[in-house]
Amino acid sequence: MSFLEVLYFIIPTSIAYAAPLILTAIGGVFSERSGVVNIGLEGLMVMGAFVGIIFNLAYADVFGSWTPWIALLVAMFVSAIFSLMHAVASVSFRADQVVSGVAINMLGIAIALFSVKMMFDKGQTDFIQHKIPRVNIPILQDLPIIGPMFFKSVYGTSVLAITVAIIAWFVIYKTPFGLRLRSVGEHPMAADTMGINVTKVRYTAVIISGGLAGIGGAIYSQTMTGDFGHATINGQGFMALAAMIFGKWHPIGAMGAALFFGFAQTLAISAGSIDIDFIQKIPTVYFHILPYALTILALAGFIGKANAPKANGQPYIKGSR
Amino acid sequence: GTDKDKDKNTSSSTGGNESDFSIAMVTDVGGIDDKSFNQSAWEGIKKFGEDNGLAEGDGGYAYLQSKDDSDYTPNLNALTRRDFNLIFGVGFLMEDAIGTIASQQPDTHYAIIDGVVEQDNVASILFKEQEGAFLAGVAAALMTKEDKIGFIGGMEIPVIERFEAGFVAGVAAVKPDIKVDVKYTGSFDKAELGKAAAGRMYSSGIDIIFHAAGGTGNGVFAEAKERKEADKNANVWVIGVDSDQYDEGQVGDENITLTSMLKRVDVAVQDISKLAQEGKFPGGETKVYGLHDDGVALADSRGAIPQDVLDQIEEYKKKIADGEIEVPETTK
Amino acid sequence: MEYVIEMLNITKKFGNFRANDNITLQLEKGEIHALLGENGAGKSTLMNVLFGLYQPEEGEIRVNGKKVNVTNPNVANDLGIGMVHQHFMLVENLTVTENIILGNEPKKMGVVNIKKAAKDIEEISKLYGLNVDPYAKIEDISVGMQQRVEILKTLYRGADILIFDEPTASLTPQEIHELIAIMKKLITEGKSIILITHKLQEIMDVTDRVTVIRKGQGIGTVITAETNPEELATLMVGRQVTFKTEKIPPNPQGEVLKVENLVVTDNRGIERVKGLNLSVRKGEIVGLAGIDGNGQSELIEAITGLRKTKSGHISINDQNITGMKPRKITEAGLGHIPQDRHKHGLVLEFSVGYNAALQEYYHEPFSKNGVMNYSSISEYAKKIIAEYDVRTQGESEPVRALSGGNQQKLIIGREVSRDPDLLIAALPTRGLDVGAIEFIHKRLIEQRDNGKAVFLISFELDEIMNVSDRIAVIHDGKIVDTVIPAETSEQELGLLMAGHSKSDQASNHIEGNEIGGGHDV
Amino acid sequence: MSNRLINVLVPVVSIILGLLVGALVMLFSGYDPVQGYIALWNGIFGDSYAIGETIRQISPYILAGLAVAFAFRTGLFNIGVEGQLMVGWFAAAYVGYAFELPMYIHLPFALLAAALAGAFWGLIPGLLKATLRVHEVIVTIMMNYIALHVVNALIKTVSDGGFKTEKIQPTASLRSEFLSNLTDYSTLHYGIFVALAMVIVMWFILEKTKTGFELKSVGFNENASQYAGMNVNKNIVLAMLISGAFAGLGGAMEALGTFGNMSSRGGFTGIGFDGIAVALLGANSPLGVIFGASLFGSLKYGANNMPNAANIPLEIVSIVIALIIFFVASGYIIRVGLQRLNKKKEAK
Ligand SMILES: Nc1ncnc2c1ncn2[C@@H]1O[C@H](COP(=O)(O)OP(=O)(O)OP(=O)(O)O)[C@@H](O)[C@H]1O
Ligand SMILES: Nc1ncnc2c1ncn2[C@@H]1O[C@H](COP(=O)(O)OP(=O)(O)OP(=O)(O)O)[C@@H](O)[C@H]1O
Ligand SMILES: [Mg+2]
Ligand SMILES: [Mg+2]
Repeated sequence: MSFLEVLYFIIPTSIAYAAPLILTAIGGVFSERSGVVNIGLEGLMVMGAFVGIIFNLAYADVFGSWTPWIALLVAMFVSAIFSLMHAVASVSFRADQVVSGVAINMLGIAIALFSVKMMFDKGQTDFIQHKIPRVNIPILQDLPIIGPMFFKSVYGTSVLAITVAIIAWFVIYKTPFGLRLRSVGEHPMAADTMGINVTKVRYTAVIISGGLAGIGGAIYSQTMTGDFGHATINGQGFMALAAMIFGKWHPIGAMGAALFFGFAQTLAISAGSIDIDFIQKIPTVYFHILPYALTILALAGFIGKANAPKANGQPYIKGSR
Repeated sequence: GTDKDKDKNTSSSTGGNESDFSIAMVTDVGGIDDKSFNQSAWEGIKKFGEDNGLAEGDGGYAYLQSKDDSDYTPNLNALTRRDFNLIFGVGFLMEDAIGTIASQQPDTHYAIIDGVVEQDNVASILFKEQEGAFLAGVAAALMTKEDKIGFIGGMEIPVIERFEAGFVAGVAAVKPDIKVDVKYTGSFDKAELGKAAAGRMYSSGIDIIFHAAGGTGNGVFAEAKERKEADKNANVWVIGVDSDQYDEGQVGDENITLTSMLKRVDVAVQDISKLAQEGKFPGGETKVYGLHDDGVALADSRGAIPQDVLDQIEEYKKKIADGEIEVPETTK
Repeated sequence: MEYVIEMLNITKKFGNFRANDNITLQLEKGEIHALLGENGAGKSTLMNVLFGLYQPEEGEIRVNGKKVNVTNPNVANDLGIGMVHQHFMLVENLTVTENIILGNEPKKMGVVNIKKAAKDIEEISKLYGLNVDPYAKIEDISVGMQQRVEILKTLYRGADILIFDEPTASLTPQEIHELIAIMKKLITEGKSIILITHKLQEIMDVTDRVTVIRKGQGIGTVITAETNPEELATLMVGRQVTFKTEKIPPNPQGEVLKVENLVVTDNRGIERVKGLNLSVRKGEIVGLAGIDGNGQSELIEAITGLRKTKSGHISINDQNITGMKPRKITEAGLGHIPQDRHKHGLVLEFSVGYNAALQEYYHEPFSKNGVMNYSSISEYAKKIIAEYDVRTQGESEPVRALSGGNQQKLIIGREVSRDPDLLIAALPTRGLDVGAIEFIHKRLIEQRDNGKAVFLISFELDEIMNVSDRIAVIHDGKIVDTVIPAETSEQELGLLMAGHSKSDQASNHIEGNEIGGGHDV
Repeated sequence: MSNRLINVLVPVVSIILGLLVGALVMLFSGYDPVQGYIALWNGIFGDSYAIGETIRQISPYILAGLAVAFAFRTGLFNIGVEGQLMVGWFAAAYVGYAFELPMYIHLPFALLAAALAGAFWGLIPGLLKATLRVHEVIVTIMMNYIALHVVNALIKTVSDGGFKTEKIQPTASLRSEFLSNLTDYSTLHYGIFVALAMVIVMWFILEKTKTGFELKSVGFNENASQYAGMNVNKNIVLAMLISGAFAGLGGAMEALGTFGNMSSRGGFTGIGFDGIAVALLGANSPLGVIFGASLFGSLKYGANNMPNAANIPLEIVSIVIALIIFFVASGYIIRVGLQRLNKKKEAK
């Protein structure tokens, strides 16, 4: 492939890869900005991926080509409800937020697989007929260079992910809720003395993270696999967690980090097969680890350490200092 | 499923079997519905059970699923204690576990699929994946319009490399100047990587991809189907693996599955079970199933491959079966 | 006489410990009412009860004669009660405006209307003469500024009863000066104020009445005009307290600390110490007077090895310690009472004992070939607790549970017991009651009498004047002059601190006013 | 009610609650909870074999838990135990077969190799944190994937093209005829003693040594520790080293005990991730880790008997396990409840 062709392949693929991570990572941003650590993202994604497929299969003939989109909404809804468990445990029960997260992860996959067994009497669902399509954006797609890079055969969900990132930025930094969210995650007692209901804010944040992770999972299953099984979601939740930290708990940053992962992965996939002799000679393992090594290098290159929200992980207990 | 587990219980408790020969299997982490060799093995077991009027449960036929490699030994042990006459371990990862148990329990018969354990009460079952893959390669080479063909593998382990070797050889046999684009994704469960790899291959003009990558292969199908959806006469094909992956290929009323390379674990399982039942259990032997004994084969292409091509494939099949062509096991 | 606030027979328990034991406090409309008591006497607790952070076990609260039930800060806000907390309740990484409007933000179409908020805040701050930059981040502004933000928070919510919990503890004289002006202004605007402070002079200057509590119990309320600092001190401590700590004249020997042309930059790379020269001798206390932010922190951090020096030399006992690791410097004979006790002085989660050994744990008898000897540590801790009268359940109690006053005594005990040749004491009495202050001053002088060198950094001019034998005045990263307490006045110091050399003393009248607000620029 | 009593009561009550909810799940999905739990019980304690296997399963959990806990005590979140464990596994397996030495040298050597490998894998994030303040969570996550692929590649190389390493020499094995016979052919091995020894080691380091004092101090308050002349960066690196070493030994359990070699892995072992829960359930204390590991290990292993003996699908079993973990995690609310009761009593 020519260099441009490589770009025309790498860029859209990276974005497609990143979309689910972006949404999930931003979910994490909401949760942790409110002071609730959320390593349950993986489990929430699983739930979303599962619900997305199930709904898609069940209602394909009702909603036709709209099915995958409505499936995203349903997945969002269900995962949001599922995330309530994490909220109750870590906000109301003052459970250790990390353990609660681990439990969410175990529970998510277990419930999903069990339901699959019950419904299909086998280990994975059937294949959906209405996957999330790729579209060519009129006019823009004809632009030289950036046309094929960004506007030819793109997923609507990639656009959605980027839009959500921008909205999230707006909500967190421009609206009263965002202001309260940030204050609760930094100094809940101060927020409390200002008459803010810390518990309510944290619940909301966790539920939002559940919803976004749900969409993320549903996007993944409806673009990448087309069915749901035990291995559909494995590790994406943790990559999203990494993206969130990499992005310094900032929605746009998280998006950037996710895109970077996508880029690194795609690069590794393509690099291996460039028909240059010495590249062909490189053992494949180096290409397998390339994305992760790149990420570490990128981090090392970043000056200034990422500061987690001060109250992250600590349950708020009135009257204690 | 209240009723479902009722009949399970009844069947498991009361044997009521005509024959007093019972068989069971331990899956690897895949489970009996992994659309791959675990499933195929279980189908073989069920078939054998039904043919011999066995019921599922003790004294009939049964399986145990493993969550993790460390469950193999306990699971094999549990089935041994439930007095099954013949116990299959599915997957090369179970070699060691079978070895251990077999030496502890000399009176029970075991069989290992995809692996070799040299002990008198263990039968080892291997497959000549390369032979089936060779045919897949022939099919690809004859069907490609672009003279560009791809192979997407999971992890770089001997089994998968046999697929690659056979496939590449098959292609070369027909069109020596085609260089198969080979990509290992390093995992069996990363659909996004399979999809990206396939995307790259199709973009570079490749029109047929053979995958031996389990769940990662889902991504290959996803990519092909998307391209087909985007434009009906896109010329993209996938060759499935292990079981018939025709369903995966369905796009509206089109289908992008060219064919699938079947690995008939079920055949082998029934074969060994029969022998054991007749008291001819091949303990200590290693049985290798190939084209010759239908251990591997190509699935029905449902018309995707025209008759004349099928005929040529058939010729190669004969040559291999008769040993005229010796298919290599490794690319080196 | 009408009371805006009446707290009647309030009792607040923590576990079985009575932090407030049947205390009564009545606040008249338009008065400034002082609440006085030792560290840990129960002042903050009482105020937190009024503000709805704690629920009292007994007693009732009346606002304008009406019985109220202050279940949480919201209720307090609605009742027009605002509180400036002892430990600021500010979100560090938010802006001034964001902190102030938090909780009732002005909106425009669902979006926070920062512009409007900032305008309102500027108006209020004009009205009361609290000038702040509404767009500055909290973490970037001085403590004095932060305090104003706290005040603005209450005013923005239209509070007319204000509680100040130790507002002056962490302020420089100029800032205090302004705060007092502000409080007076508030009163003329019809507000009523409860003021907690350990500085009796302030009480005499601004308050109308004083309520004294001791060990959680109400001692009584006196009219300021009819009392005097000595009486107040006696009331709260329960014994006579001497203010002017008497001391024998110093006889300084050879130099211990020697700083030559020192240049130090802050984290942003800006020079804060600009070629500074300084020396502290055996048997003398040198006080460093200066306005906050003139390089004091950087100077100390450089001496203690916590910050790299850009150029220049530092030596202790003629041993060059420039660029050495903190521990090496400590071993060279340095003791350090850090400015921020919670951040730098203590590991709050550790027990009193562990903290007592925090500087010494690594050598015998506290540890031997890598193995700790905790019994000897608790022995040592017991000794310090006794000697320095640290009020605690015991050496195994977490330091977090000590009052700041006692936390401070612990640090001083730890550092002084090491008997260092040079003791650096940064704001050692911040937030402490007169009893504790007296105690600590005695200790510092003791050190000096034992022929040690003491370097005292403080914003309290009277402390500097009282305790030091020589006063070095720092301005803009340089020592502008060194004076003898007996031969100078707070006036003169003030001028020097503001950057005027002796020469232009003449025009001190105009300068006089300038000192007031001069320091924020 | 004494505090000690409460401390005991909390986990017990939590586990009971978890089991109850689990029972409901089984009921609603049409399975018999009584049967199920009997199967679970027998799966864990049923006979000597079960007990043997359960203990065998617990050993790596203890070490994984210690690894996570140790890092936490120094204020570091080591999600990389998974990767450190895998490199340890490989190192032990390699040394186990590649050398011919007398047992008293070979076995310790193999264990050491595992510890060192794990330590090295922990060192990298440690250094990055100390020198460049790179967040350890990301680096350790990435290191997990790198470990997975690197180990697989190494296995391929040392087994020239194969998929698993040779079996270790008996001189490097933790397996024991004695234990195996004692538990009627279970794979129980001496690893459990290694694990318990490490529990003591961790306790000793944290509670008795100067290093432990520094590590804890840095974990609580970096600034104050620095003021007190401690070398914060050194301690961060050290903490990750030790944490990694524990994880590496966890891998040795698999290499020298359970499996006797290492095969290419399609994915993670999961032990490392479970180690996070193990550590936190045990409040990051050495003894607590034993509790957490026992809970995890027994449930994980015993659960296998539920499909075997009661036809209950594994998926439900995992649901039940997850619920138990969940309730144990939420134990705080129970504690609060019990203590409230307490206070009331005292008040009267
Ligand atoms: N949250 C709490 N939990 C337990 N004990 C507390 C708590 N808050 C205060 N106390 C106890 O109540 C006593 C009074 O505390 P309070 O804050 O009222 O002291 P204070 O008068 O404000 O001291 P200072 O002058 O140092 O601020 C303290 O000695 C402390 O032991
Ligand atoms: N969680 C707690 N448990 C026990 N006592 C506490 C707790 N939080 C605060 N206290 C006590 O409450 C009292 C008031 O706390 P505070 O920090 O106001 O003391 P302080 O002397 O005013 O501190 P500072 O000198 O830093 O202002 C102190 O005695 C402190 O020990
Ligand atoms: Mg106070
Ligand atoms: Mg105080």
